[in-house]
Amino acid sequence: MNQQNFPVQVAPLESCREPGPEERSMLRKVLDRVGQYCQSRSLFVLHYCTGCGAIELPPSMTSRFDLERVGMQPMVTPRQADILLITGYLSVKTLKRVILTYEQMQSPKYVMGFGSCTINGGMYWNSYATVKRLGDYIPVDTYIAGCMPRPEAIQQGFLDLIERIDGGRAVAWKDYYRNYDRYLGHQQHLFGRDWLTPTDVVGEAAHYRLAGDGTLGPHTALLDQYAGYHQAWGVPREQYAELEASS
Amino acid sequence: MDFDWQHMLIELLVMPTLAFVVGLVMVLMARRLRARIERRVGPPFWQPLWDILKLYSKRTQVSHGHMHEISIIVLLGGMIAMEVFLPVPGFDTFAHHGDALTLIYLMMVPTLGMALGVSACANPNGSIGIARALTAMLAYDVPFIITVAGAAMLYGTTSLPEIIAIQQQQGLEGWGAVQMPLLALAALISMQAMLGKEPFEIYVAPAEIATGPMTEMSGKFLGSMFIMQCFQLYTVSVLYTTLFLGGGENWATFLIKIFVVVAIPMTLTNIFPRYKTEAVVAWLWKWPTAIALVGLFVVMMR
Amino acid sequence: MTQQVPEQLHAVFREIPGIRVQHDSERRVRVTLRADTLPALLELLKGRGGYLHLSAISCVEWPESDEFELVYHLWSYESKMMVSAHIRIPRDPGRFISVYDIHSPAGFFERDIHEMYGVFFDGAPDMGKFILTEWDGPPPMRKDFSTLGYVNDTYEWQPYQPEWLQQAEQKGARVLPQEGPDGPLRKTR
Amino acid sequence: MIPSLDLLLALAFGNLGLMLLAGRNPTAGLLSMILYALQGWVLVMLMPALAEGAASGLAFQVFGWSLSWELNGLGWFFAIITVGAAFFSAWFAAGAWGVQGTRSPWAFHVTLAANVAAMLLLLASRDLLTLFIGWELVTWAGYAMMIQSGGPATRAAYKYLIYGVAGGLAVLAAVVLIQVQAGGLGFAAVAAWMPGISTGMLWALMLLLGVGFGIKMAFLPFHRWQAEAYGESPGPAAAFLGAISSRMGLFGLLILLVHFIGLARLDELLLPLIGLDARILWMWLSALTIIIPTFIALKQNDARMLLAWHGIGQGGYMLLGVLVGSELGVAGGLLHVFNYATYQAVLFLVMGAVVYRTGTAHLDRLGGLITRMPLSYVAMLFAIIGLAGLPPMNGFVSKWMVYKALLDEGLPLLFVAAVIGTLGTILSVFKLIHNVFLGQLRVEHEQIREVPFSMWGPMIALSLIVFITGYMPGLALDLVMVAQTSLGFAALDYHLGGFVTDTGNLNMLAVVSVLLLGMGIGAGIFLLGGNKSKRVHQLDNYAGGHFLTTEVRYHYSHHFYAGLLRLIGPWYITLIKRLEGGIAALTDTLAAGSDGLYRTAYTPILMLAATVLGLALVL
Repeated sequence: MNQQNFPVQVAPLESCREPGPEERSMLRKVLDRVGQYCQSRSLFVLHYCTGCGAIELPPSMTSRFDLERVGMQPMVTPRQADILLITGYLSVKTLKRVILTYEQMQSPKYVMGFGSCTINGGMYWNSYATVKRLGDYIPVDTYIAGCMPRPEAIQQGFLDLIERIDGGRAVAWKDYYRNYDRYLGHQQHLFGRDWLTPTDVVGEAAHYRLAGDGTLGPHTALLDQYAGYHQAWGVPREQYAELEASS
Repeated sequence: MDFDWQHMLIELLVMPTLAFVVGLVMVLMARRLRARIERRVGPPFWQPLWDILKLYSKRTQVSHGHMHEISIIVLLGGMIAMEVFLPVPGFDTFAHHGDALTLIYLMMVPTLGMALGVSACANPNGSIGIARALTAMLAYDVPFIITVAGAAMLYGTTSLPEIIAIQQQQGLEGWGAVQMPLLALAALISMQAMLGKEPFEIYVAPAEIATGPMTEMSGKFLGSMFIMQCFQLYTVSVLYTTLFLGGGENWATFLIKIFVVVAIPMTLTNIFPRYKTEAVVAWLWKWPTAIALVGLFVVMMR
Repeated sequence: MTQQVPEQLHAVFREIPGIRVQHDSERRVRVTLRADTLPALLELLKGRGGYLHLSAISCVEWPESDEFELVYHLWSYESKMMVSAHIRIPRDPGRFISVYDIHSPAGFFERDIHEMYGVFFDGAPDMGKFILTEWDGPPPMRKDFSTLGYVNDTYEWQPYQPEWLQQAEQKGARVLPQEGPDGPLRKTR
Repeated sequence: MIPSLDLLLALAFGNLGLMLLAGRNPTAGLLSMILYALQGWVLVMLMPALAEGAASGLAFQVFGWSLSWELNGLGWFFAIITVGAAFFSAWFAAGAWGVQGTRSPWAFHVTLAANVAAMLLLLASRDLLTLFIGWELVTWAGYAMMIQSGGPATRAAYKYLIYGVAGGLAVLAAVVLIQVQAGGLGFAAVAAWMPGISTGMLWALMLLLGVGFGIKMAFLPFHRWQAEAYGESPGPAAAFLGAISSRMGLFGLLILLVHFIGLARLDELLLPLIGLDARILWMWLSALTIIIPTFIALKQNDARMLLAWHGIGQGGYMLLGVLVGSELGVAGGLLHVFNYATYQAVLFLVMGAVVYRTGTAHLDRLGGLITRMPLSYVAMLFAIIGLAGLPPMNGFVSKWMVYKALLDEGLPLLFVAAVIGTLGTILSVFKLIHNVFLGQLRVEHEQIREVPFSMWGPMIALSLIVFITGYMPGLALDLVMVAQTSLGFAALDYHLGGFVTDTGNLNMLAVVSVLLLGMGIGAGIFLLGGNKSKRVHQLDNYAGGHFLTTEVRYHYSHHFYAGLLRLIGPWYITLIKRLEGGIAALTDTLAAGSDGLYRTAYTPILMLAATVLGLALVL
């Protein structure tokens, strides 16, 4: 089982960083502006009900509130979606799937947290099974108050997000690449040292030159070490011990 | 058949952009119709264009290998080539180089290209979607081919510009729909399936196979699939208008005709649920095929 | 009208040595018995009393007497009367016999109780992880496990110190519950 | 060395002898390739002479019977395809495949040379006796080639032999009948004698010769043997057999239906009850031959069986095209022989390469090989587009001609039947390329590499031919015109790109160049318009939030087209399979009965009774 076809190759980060928006040529600036304008006008919401607030979405999409007026459509797979809604509490089990889904989404992508459960644990603050601060695990753009917020509040939240995208201020997704080590640290703290998602975030950061100084660190080193065992061709978890002992 | 390159290049650029713009407006009409039926306001005018531009401006995209990218190029190329061969008022020099049969087979090239790309994504949702799309094609192509055979028998030729000329000579009662109403009806039903509209829309099926072929498409790949949808709406409606509604004398009547032709499946799609795969095949091989055969018999008797 | 306990129920209860029957509410009979006679009771109830439906097994932890109390809720469609059988088992071995062969739904109830309380049922079809697939810690429902302690160790709190809160604290108002059940609520890191 | 038939036959038999002697050493493949190339060169040199109808020939007397050979246009056309297919098969077997791919390369090279020699003899025959001799030689050479890989192949080859011998006997009966009635066996004499005979005799002859030739061509009622026989034979052998071997039957049928009887006479031959004339009967038989095997191919689970079933299906197009009678139809039918040979050979060679690397051709045990065998994938892609008959490739041109001819002659229902066959082909070729090359790669196939040049070389060369003759069909049509004129039809007026007819024309130069330019524009939009994309691993895939690992195989290939097969599954009534089984059972019981009878004690009495009865009859 050789290494090279395994998803996580920690590619060497080129030294050159991505040119800032002001240094790009005139044509590029125009294209960026058009892209930004269209990104704010056409948002695809991921059809993924993570918590109790998802029931508020059908009324906001259908005839009463009709979010298609601002160009929003529900989409089925993370590959096609731009917005991931975390509607309420997140159990540790669901968080694993949410992180996988978030990493499968293509940036620029946005996360919206509903209610106080995503801020400080909400009414499940002292439960052993729920996650307290969503911001530790994936970067969040907007929080909407309310347990659970009504469609009017959701609509207001979306309009605020659209206005920030149009202004170019909704860049939380870049933070995931720039400070991936911090996010990975929190994730490993919860799920154990051998936590691994199929998406190669470090590789993507290198490929699209979105890497910052916080991308690599002790946790991504752990990722690299455990990558050897949990290869895509499947070394089951139980055999880690003797592999570690032997190596 | 002279081959003046300069004329070809103009047509090669003008007709696809024309098709794309008309296709965009058709997609907008589809979404607005759906909104009206659901008592909603519906998207703003430029929404389909914004969707495509947003998808093309995505910063990161996922590709599953060279075949995935080449298939999208074949998809776009096949569609662009098909637009050039459609007889449109004013530009139909190229329509003389190929005829109805060529066009039907040219329509299958982008579908096969997309099918290969989607399978290269190695996602079973996509493979199931493509298997269903090809099954649906087998189902709706039987009545459609019978109508094409009937049209060829009636007009005596399969060259599209000549078919238009024949129909336009005799004015309104020269139209295909008037001459062979049964075949026109059968073609309308198979067009509903060709566009993948609701009762026969089994290959996107978001509830069952996570949008089938579009499962692993992100960014510009999905944008190209949206462009393909625009081209497909335009192509099928122009083909139907050419065969049965006398083609376009001038652009005004031509646009009205193709928009009316496309409006019919779009309204029907919002009323029907989705059939099972074998139900689609069984239904399409029963009623539209029977209507088409009777229509063909009538044409042959004349 | 208070429905009398049907005669065949009494016949069954008389069979069990050391059983205590309480008929305190209209359609509920509360029965307390020795742990080892429980399977016999279930068999008899199922055979004679028509008690085919084991709707739940619940577990109560009594730290003072260091015991687990297992309650078997049984229902009969004929007599339309609920029997809840209460037994006590010692906490430290925390083992009891599984009643899976009498009532198959017990397999799930026992697996859940094993995950939440750590009670091991001999002969149960599957004692593996049930709902908490990601949980490696001790059984979380036991009283000696402090959820607040775990939460404080594992997670960090949102720093939330707006001015109005600081002024209120200076004026001595207790805004946040300072004393958790096991010591002061630790300030955010 | 003036190019002539004698030189051609000498080269063919020389190659056979050489392979017999030097078949074992590694350069045997190269030698046979050179000899096939020489034969091809001789044939090309013969082309101008044949265009005007002149043809070199040889004849000699044996025990009073005159055997005469003469290469005319039709025979020449089939000979070109035969030698071409042999050249590419030999090239495939010359390299690594000969060393590891097969148990004995000697057997392969000898049988290939024998097949080519036998086929040349058959194609150059000028009278029925030589035709029969060539026919038997082809049957036996085919048998020898099929039993190479042993195991199930021997059983399939044995079944082929039974069909082949039955066909041969039918042809022999017809030859004897003609010899008794007409006196002479030369093609010209027979063609002259044919118009005079009664319809009853004509029906008898057509039945006998039709059955004999139909068996070799796997025509509908006699198609049971071909799928297993071609599927089980090794890679390059299957490529050669699939490409041209069953077209010998078509050669015979063309001589019978067009040269001897003539299409006009076929029109008057009315079937007694249903008033259908013989030509329409033959056309509907070929239309059914298109549809039924294609939909049987759809259900196959082994890639080689799928391809072999398609071989039977595509044969129907060729005969359907010729029987239409118009120049366009005949040219379409004959061009389909050439086109089909090119892409069917590629498909069998690619499956040979896949079997060489993975050891299996079963569609449920493959998948995702595009990342490991890209060149084989490209070759198969070109070939399946050709087999499905889609524009850029040559398959589309010949199918278009057949459809156009059917529509011009006013036969819409036959046109619909042919198109249904094409739709079935599109579905099954996609299943083939999807299950073999696309989808998730298996763990055990993770280490395999592309096949060496000696194997992907012929594949890519043939697929380029498929594309070029699709782009410029005029090139292939030059060959077809030689055959068409020799069959007695008027030549079709065509230009390099296609045809101009008053009822609709086809210009492949325009169609394909616009397609390529469109793809250029599409590439511009796609590559320049969007941002850079990143290649991801096959397990980084959407699975509804599930973490993919190799324990769970995340791939759909088993029971492909499940929805369609739920509907048409019960329609496969295997009528002919049971018919064949019935006949086999009948012969078994008869054999057992006579064996039992013969073994009982009083055999001498039975012998006496039999001789007495015989004498009574004779005297």
